[in-house]
Amino acid sequence: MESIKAIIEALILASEAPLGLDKICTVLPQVEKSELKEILAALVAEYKERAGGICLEEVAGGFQFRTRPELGQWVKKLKGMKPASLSAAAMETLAIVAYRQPIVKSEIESIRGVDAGHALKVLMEKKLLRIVGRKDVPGRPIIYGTTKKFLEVFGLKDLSELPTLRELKELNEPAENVVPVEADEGAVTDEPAEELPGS
Amino acid sequence: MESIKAIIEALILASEAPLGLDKICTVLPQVEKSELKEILAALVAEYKERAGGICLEEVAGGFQFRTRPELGQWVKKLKGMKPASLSAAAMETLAIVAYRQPIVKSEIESIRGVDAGHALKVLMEKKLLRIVGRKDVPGRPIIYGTTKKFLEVFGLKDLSELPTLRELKELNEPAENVVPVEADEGAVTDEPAEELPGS
Amino acid sequence: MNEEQTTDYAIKLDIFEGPLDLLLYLIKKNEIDIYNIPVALITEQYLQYLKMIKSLNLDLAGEYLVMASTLIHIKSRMLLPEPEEPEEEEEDPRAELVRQLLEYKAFKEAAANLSQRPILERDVFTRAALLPEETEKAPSDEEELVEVSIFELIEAFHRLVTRLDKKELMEIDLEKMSVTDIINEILDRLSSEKNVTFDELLGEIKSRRRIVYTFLALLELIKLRMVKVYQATAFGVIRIFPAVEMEA
Repeated sequence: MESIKAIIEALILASEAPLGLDKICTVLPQVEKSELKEILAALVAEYKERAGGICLEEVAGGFQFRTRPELGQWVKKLKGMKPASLSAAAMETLAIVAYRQPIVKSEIESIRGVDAGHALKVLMEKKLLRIVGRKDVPGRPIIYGTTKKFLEVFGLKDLSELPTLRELKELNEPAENVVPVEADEGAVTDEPAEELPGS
Repeated sequence: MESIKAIIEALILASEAPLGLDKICTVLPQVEKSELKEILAALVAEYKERAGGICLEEVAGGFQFRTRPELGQWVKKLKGMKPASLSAAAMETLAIVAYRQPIVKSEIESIRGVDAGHALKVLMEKKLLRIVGRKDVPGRPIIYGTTKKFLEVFGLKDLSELPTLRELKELNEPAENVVPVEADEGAVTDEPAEELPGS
Repeated sequence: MNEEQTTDYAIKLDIFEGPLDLLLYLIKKNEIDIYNIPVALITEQYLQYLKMIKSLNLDLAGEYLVMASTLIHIKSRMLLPEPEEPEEEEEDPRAELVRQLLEYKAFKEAAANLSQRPILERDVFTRAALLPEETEKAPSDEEELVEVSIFELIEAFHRLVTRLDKKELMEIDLEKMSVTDIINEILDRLSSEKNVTFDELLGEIKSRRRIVYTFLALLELIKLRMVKVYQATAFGVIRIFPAVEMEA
């Protein structure tokens, strides 16, 4: 048991991408999958408890050693780099694709209200988005989805880990909030509404 | 002391080359060199004692996390399964064949301007390209085309799903929507101009 | 509009992500309830903003103007007198806009949440150094996997064609892709069957497009001297043979 733990640790360190359970299984076919799972959980807990500079995290369907988020500034100082951040347009586009995938460009644009071409290009170049196919409608537009790298970059185990869109839930609970306003009230006046309708 | 140890650990993990003491000093100028030395020695000892899959070693004038040498065979087994990526030359060659097939080597070379022999060999080995015949001209050069595996790797149903250059261009140039818009409401999406690239 | 307002808007200029973003800003600034937007007020402020952009000679994306006309349209609808007897429940003219605003707002917040996560290469880092075993050549299995995306493929092609001149560029058009597809189909058929007829190639789908493309594909193959085409009698069946034997 103890040495299997060591092997798994070495495999995770040596792997360039997050190392999936299936891959560990292929390397160690003699060990039960359930046992491997237990060992992995124990390892994650061990690194967490140790609270050193390294943590073992489950991202994008695999395990990976990462530096502790709180120490990011020091690493940046070492690497002497400017954080490569995404523009607001790219972030919004990414969020829409993440929650609404599979999705075509025109759908993204109708949500954001502006052209999404450039943002899509940037996100594809950064390998955060990928083409997943074509929609079977006239023009056969390209369908976009997120990549494994997206999960890696944002430290997500899988897409189900994305927080739910609270606002949208409210929106889907229909009618009562949105619709029934007297047609003339508030229409002509320039005053901001004073009271919030019963929400 | 404890948190400095964590910082050093994170720096070592994230460093591209073995991390030298001098570099650590530049990141942590407020800490005495002698203290850093002590912490490093303590870290090395800690990993050694733990006897896990990872060791902290001093190599080439710096510190680096490595897999424990005894576990090398397992790591090799894992690396044997690593999905290979394609070189830029292979990628370009593959792209030419994908879009221009059926095509012979000399045509590929006239587009790329360099010898394509090696790239073709690699792509054939990876079963992304196949020989579809020979051209009935002097020398009877081999004609190349893509394979079923090519479609699988790129997640395409068939070759007509390959994105067109026009679609790429659309992503490159955010639609030029400066000013003149008729008062038709709501329509936010731009219809892509129906034109060939380069015209 | 007074001086202060102008500056206020000017500062905001490039931080708006589009008309919806601008509207959200105006709604927040005026402390307006999003479910009960005073359209006249918002429209006026919105148009002031557009006017200011124009006065600064900045390019104004068309979407802003589309939204302006939408706002004006909503405003005019809200001015219409209420029908005496509302036959059916009439929808608030603002409903669609509110829906759009709420949806956009939700995603804007989702985007902000995403940016707050520990992001790789910004807040967290993975092992960056090459390990000794990585410099050795990995033993290759017979069935090697490949991990590349279709976007990389077309990017590579794009790089190449931008190096070519315009004349060559013109050859690579939309049609070419589909013809290529059919060329491959024909070659596949010919490698399993000794010969095929033009009709067999067309198969079930006999659209105009299909016929033209199949024809173009054949011409291409003939040009490449990869197939030979025979016709026994005038108006007879066109039969296609491989010009040379196929290899795997």
